[in-house]
Amino acid sequence: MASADGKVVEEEGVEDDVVEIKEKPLDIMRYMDAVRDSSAGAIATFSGTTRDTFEGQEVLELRYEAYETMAYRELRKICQAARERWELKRMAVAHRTGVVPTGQESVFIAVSSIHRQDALKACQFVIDEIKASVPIWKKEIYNNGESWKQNSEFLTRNTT
Amino acid sequence: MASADGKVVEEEGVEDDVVEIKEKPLDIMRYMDAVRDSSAGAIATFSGTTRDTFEGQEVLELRYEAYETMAYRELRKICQAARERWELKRMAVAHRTGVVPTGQESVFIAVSSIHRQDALKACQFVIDEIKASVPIWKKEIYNNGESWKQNSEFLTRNTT
Amino acid sequence: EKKQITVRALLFAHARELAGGVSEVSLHIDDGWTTAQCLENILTRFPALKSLASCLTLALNDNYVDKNAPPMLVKDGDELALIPPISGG
Amino acid sequence: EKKQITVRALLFAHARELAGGVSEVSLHIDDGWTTAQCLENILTRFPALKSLASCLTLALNDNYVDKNAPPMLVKDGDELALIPPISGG
Repeated sequence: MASADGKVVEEEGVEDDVVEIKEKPLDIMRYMDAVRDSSAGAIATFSGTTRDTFEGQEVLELRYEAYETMAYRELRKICQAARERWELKRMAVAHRTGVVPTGQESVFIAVSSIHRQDALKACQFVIDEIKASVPIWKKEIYNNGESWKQNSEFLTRNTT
Repeated sequence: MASADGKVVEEEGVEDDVVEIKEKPLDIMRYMDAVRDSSAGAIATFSGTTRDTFEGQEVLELRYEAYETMAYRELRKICQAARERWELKRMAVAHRTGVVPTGQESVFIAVSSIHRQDALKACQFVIDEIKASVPIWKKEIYNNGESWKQNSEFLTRNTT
Repeated sequence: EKKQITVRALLFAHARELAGGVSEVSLHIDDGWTTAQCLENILTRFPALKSLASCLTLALNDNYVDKNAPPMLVKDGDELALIPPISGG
Repeated sequence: EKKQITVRALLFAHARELAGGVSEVSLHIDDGWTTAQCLENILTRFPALKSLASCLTLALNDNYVDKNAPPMLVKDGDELALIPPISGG
């Protein structure tokens, strides 16, 4: 559903997982509070943040784009797969698109669980899977050119 | 050093690690921003949150106390040990004392690194080590009594 | 004579740029085509895309097409996406 | 005759409660005592602490005392802490 605050697409997946792809800065505390649960003992999070250099070259700007319908579908599949592997309370996964200034979150994952091992392992699993399967692309802009990046996790999975 | 906003003890450890033990709610975004670094690609965090039940019994209140000088020393040792094992950018570790309402953070860890595996593994290591070695105690208050808790991680390490 | 169907092809990221900024193409084709034949058709229309061809993965209606599975037929109204190597996260 | 020294003993959490709320004790003792002897002295003064004795770890000047290491002597001005099983995190 569209939210009131602009160009945001927000959908609720199975088990009330929060899954979002949006062009605005990711509101970390909103996701942390979304997974906060007084029956949970742990919240693990992962932020992917944009770096200002690549192999010594200054990165001026980063741009992300998503195949939104499929990306939502893949993100929800990943959340469901994590729930099948670990005992989790709540999950939130968000990916930003458009121009992302360096040092800011491009992706944010938050997972709560009763026991900490579940949240920690699920958080790692979710970012690994996002890198391997969610159709989102990053372009780095340098002084002297630009480059579409490639995740090794995707290439490994898609090499015959 | 004492900060201006009340009963807060704040110290800077080696390599500018933020290490805090305080009686106030933990300001998550302050710690996340403290480890944010435009040369880092990842921030992993762990929140230990207080649970409202223990073995089916409602927990009315939780109280934490710390042996502060030693707890600071142990926390800084843990950060240093993590830095020796993984390539980390910045670290922040905070533990709350006094009464902590259920569902809130009693401990918060944030770690940034260039590559995500380092931050994720270090975050897990730090919480495991805190449970095993930092002299902080939790008491749970129930309707019909109260109980000082014991971390299995500490008991395992200190059993001859 | 064969029934004609229409398939919507989506081009993202590097693929879209190589196709001169074209993000969507309508393929009016014979019924019975495979996803691989659709890709060949697109590559013919946008030769610049050929440099990326070996790295492209296809997705049909929001699902990856397994390169090792038997050829998959497209149906009228399908959405076929050209997925260059992803780089999200 | 032996030189007299003073050691500050700190009681935390469950230990403090069992000692009737006493969080700090000054031990005026002979030079040459070990950390274990200091603990024995405290247990004699606060018999209710004996129920916790087998679970107590000691810390001398902010460092854990290794139970498997040789006996450790205390010095004048040392700070000795009784550490019940911890439960932070």
